[in-house]
Amino acid sequence: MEILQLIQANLLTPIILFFLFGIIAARIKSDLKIPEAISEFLPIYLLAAIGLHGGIEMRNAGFENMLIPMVVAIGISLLFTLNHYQILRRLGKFNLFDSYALASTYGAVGAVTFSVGLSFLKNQGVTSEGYLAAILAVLEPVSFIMAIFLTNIAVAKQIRAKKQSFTNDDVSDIEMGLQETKTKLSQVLHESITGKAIVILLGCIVIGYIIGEEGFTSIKIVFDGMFTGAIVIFMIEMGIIAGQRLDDLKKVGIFLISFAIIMPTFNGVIGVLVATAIGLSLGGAVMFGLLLASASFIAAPAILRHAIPEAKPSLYITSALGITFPYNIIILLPIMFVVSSIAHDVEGSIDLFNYITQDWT
Amino acid sequence: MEILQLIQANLLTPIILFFLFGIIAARIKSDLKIPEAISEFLPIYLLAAIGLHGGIEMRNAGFENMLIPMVVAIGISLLFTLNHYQILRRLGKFNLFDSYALASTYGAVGAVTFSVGLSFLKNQGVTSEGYLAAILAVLEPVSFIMAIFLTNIAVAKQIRAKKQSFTNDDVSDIEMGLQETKTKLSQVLHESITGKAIVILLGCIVIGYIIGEEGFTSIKIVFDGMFTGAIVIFMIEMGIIAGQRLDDLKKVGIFLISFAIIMPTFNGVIGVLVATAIGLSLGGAVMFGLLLASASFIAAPAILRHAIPEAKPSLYITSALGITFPYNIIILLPIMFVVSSIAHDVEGSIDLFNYITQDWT
Amino acid sequence: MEILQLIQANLLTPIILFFLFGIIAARIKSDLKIPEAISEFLPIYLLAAIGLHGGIEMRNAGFENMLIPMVVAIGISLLFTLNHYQILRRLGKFNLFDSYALASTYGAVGAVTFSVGLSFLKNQGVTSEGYLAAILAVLEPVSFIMAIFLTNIAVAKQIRAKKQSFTNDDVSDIEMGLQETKTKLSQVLHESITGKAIVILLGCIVIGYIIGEEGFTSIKIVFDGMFTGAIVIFMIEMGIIAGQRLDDLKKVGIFLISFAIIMPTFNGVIGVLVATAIGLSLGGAVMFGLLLASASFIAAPAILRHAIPEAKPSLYITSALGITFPYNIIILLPIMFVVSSIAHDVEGSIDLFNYITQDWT
Amino acid sequence: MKFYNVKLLTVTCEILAQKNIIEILKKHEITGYTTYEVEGNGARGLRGQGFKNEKNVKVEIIMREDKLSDIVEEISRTMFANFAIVLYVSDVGVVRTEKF
Amino acid sequence: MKFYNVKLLTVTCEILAQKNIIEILKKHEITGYTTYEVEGNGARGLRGQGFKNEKNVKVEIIMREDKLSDIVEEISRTMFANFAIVLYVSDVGVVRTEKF
Amino acid sequence: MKFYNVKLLTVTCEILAQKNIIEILKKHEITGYTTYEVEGNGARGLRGQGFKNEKNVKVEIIMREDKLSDIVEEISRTMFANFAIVLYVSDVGVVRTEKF
Ligand SMILES: Nc1ncnc2c1ncn2[C@@H]1O[C@H](COP(=O)(O)O)[C@@H](O)[C@H]1O
Ligand SMILES: Nc1ncnc2c1ncn2[C@@H]1O[C@H](COP(=O)(O)O)[C@@H](O)[C@H]1O
Ligand SMILES: Nc1ncnc2c1ncn2[C@@H]1O[C@H](COP(=O)(O)O)[C@@H](O)[C@H]1O
Ligand code: NA
Ligand code: NA
Ligand code: NA
Repeated sequence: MEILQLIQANLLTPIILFFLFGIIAARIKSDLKIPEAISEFLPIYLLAAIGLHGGIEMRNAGFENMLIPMVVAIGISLLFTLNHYQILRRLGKFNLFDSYALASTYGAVGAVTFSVGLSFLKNQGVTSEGYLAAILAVLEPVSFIMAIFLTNIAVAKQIRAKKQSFTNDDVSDIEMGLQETKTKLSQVLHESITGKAIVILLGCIVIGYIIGEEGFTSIKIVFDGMFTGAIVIFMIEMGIIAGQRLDDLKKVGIFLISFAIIMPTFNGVIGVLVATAIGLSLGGAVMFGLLLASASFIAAPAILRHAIPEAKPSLYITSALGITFPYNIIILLPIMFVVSSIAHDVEGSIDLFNYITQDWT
Repeated sequence: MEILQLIQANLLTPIILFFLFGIIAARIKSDLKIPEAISEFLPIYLLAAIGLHGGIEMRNAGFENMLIPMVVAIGISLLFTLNHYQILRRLGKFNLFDSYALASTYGAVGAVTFSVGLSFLKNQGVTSEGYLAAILAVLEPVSFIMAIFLTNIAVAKQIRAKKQSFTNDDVSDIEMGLQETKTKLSQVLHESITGKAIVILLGCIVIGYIIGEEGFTSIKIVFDGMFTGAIVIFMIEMGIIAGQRLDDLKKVGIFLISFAIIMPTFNGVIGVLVATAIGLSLGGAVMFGLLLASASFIAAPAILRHAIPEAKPSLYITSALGITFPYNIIILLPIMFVVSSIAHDVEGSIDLFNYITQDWT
Repeated sequence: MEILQLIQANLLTPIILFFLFGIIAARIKSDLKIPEAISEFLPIYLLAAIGLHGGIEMRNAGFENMLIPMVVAIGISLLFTLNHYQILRRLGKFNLFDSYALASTYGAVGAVTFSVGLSFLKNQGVTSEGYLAAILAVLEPVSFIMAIFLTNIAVAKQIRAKKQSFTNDDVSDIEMGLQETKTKLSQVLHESITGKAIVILLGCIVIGYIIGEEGFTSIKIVFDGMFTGAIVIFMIEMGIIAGQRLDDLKKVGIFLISFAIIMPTFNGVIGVLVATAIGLSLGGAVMFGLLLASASFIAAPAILRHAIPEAKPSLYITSALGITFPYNIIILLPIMFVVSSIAHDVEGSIDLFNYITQDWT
Repeated sequence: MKFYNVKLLTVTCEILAQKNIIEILKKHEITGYTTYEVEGNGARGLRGQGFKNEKNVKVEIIMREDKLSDIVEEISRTMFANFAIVLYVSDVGVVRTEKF
Repeated sequence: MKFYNVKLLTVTCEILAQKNIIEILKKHEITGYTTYEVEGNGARGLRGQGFKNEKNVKVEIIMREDKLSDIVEEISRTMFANFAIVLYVSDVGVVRTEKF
Repeated sequence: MKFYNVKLLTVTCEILAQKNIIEILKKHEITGYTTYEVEGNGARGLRGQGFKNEKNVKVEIIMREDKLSDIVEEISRTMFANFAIVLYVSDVGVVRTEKF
């Protein structure tokens, strides 16, 4: 079958092999480690490269068509976050905090996953719409903000309920609770919008747009030529961290493990189909699906530890990095690629059909 | 006007855009930061690249012509440092220590500014004399040494004056003061000559001279191909630090802010004209002007905190990095380029005239 | 003479010049330093590049011929380690611990030396067998393991001897001693096999073998193009550390200094001849000799401080890094290259002779 | 040399909780402190291997005794439940008591 | 706020000896500790310039007084001879004595 | 295990002032110390964001009581005016008193 062949071929690309290598290194308890400064710098570099690339593409191809995919992505992302919450809270029996934290982790997006996706497409000789980098930037905070908003509402409600059982005239307390919720929310909003990932991504999209292909020449070797090499180095560290967390899978439990595989598959395939429907290219639809399928494991803790400190990071980091990330880049990417190919073929034939019918009328 | 167009074009180059981006990131209080190890390594890399490039050029073009520009540069640099002192002390009413510290900060040179200048010229398709890297190395300590020498003399005088008002026979005390001055001076001399910037710069000039174009081939991709990309990454950090310091501008005061713009303009334009007069090329004159216009903000604190600890670093770092650096790379570079073009045109026409008259005689 | 010319030419290559520059920087007490994160990352990068390169070569050229050189290398390495011990203990009068530590330091191999060797050959336009990277990986722990084993045996013997002089029936004590030796040995075995150097090297050989030339394309610029540039940067730091240790040469003593020069020469030349005899190419024989000549200065302390804590690191690090490393890369490499050229010529002429005689018969 | 007795409060906690500590200090009008990144092991497991966000930080605050109790109380109340955190107090002598 | 008296043991030693310290702690059933890399000077010369392996590390352990003596004794016996190492003990007050 | 009382002097100052501290120690014939980079806030504002030169360093010195006063006095006299600096002294117990 085509999918299996594609997965196999994908397995043997440097990116995946280095990731697996990192996992093995961690499992045999090697002291191999990418120095902290390097592994802190690499995501900044990757986001800068993605942003510049996206900005340049947008300058070349225009971004008039960006609006609809952007709005659709935000809408779906919010819907999916709510959906995750319901599943986790009701079926998974997680508490309020863990449910919202996990829901938003899977509603948010992963920049590293996005980089791997771009490399995967390059390998397949397929391009994608440049404005997807902008969607990546916008989706980063969207689902966190909603999850945090809802968590705070829920907590405020609980507080109110508790208070009312004691006395009847503490409106001011409720107000205070809501007030605190607001402050917290505005803090989180600020934090997530000024978070380094979004800032570097948006900044580089703008810079890429301004400088264009020509201005890019002098820095192309660094931000384009070295891109895959840099990912590969980062993959070693990601593999190591994922490998160290494999022991935590027990704590995560079978429900969350299943969730961490089934949910992205569902989200991703829906994403590919929707993207195809609203007119994205074969590669663009794959990246769109990947945005919805991916979970955040670098930005998430930074935001969630402040916003929902009651949630256990061992749950959301372990499932996002230890299960969903490898699953997404090894198996789901090829699946989505095949789905997108089929969908575009079908669409192609419909278009062809339209064309023919148009021709006949 | 040509200058405005050039400034505008310059504003839209990656280097300047990344710097402005860094400033914005700092102003919106983003947590974006280039890891310390990277931002410590980048100046070493840039200086190595500058040095190798300069050394190779010197091997190609010879360095017989280096002596006069070198001596002229040292002379002007010393004159300018004295001039800065007078202006700061008399007009600016700064105390002795701050005046000398600021005077030498602006008398010294900035390696990062120099890198940006090289990239600017490359962009304009103009070359410059390779031996300017050697002048950069020599100018680094010159103005510090003079400022520190004069500060110590002044302090010794003060001590002597104070002593003499009490008693008449303490020659030994004065001697002691002068002695201490000498020790301090020799320490500072050693420190500034063995400072990493000068060591790597001089070392790489020598290495570049020895290996030449041919020996350079195997390391060209790292020390030439990646040069602008590396600057661009460093510019993010420079922008962030400059942005964080903008709040300190209040403390700096309007006098120093004006000084930080007018002085480099004056120094730089004089530099361009003098360089043209002593025969440097269009690009060489711009770089010569930039050397005189630039202020030191990385080496300065390391030297001045030991040599003149009484001076406030918030003054000299903030004005050099927060005002002069952006002004130099965004506005003054294009100005000096136009001035140098005009000066070389004029010279060219004179030469032409001579040529024609020669031809007729 | 050819050797002298080759040494002179080698002296003027970037790698050697940057190393000498680092030494000078350290001697004049400059504060120049490659940030720790970078100098920790560079050996990982170099080993990854060596591994990938070796793996790709093995895929191209097959590795059927690897077995004999591998076995021969292990055998010689063990013999040499024993030989070192005898010389150090009997002639050098070092104590048991220092003797074993030094013996294994010189029995083991140096990855940085290996990188420099590859660059040296590239410079000479000569290739070497890819599987030598695999031999590098295997030799890393071999001689440590033997030295540690022998040390522990010796210590156990001493303990036993001491005990028996008191009483006669403490078999259990001896057993305990041997038991402890076993535990320690298995720990050291694990540590040295999972040490980052071996793990990254073996991992990248496998990855290189899987991805081949084609899969390497996307990461070639990072792992091939930048290779020499990266070595050069690392050489600055190696030079600095070697330079700082020059003062310790007094403590090392004249015997060890001579040992650190004569032993590698002997080992290296034997290595070249043996390698030629078992059929390695001109370049391959040089690298084989270099493996045997090189001493370990990065991996050694990590292993020896745990395994033989009684041995003085100032001895084995100083002699390996401060004397043997510079000697190997500056002088011994050209010597071995000439020896290998002659040996291959002789062999060549023999072959030629055989050929001619065959032709005649 | 005369040394004045003050208290040194040392807090070891997750790096992402540093902000909370600094805010509590600010609320009690304390602006002087020293911080540095550390690794460690405790009830919440080994910290310091993976992402930087999962390291620890030490925050050291020299302060007069009168504020100590309130600050420790607030840290305990708001942070002990949700964060990896340990704190301890020691007696130290300083020269310029007016600085704290 | 009530503070309970416990001991803080601080060990400064070569980075490669950290494992030995942690193992000794484990043997005495202590799992809580904090570590960070430092540089220094002492009887075995300047440490922290060259290779990372030649830096020092500080290991800090908050513990009850009863285990202190045994642990310090074992560290002294097994490590003082061969490693660059310094240790000291101080009195600190903690809030949650059950953690140690 | 017998612990001997000595003093631990801790100096937190600008990284560029470390040299001055070490020189003062040397003048008083003290060669043992431990250093590490830190960040912080104080009278001279936030330190540790920008250039490495603008970070702080902590210098810790275990010493006998008799030298303490002189050293602290010299540091106070020569450095308090011009540098970002804070210092404090604490009591610690060591095993090998001959090392200090
Ligand atoms: N007994 C201890 N001694 C020193 N540091 C400790 C101790 N217990 C915990 N820590 C530090 O405090 C952090 C948080 O502790 P915990 O909340 O118990 O996980 C750990 O990661 C260690 O850095
Ligand atoms: N007097 C001291 N004060 C503080 N730290 C010290 C002192 N002596 C030694 N050290 C630290 O302990 C390490 C090992 O000391 P030593 O075994 O004496 O070389 C040194 O590298 C320093 O980091
Ligand atoms: N109250 C304090 N507690 C702990 N550290 C402090 C305190 N005040 C100042 N520091 C540290 O000492 C450095 C210099 O202080 P200052 O001279 O007040 O700016 C600061 O950057 C902090 O690292
Ligand atoms: Na998602
Ligand atoms: Na200047
Ligand atoms: Na060897």
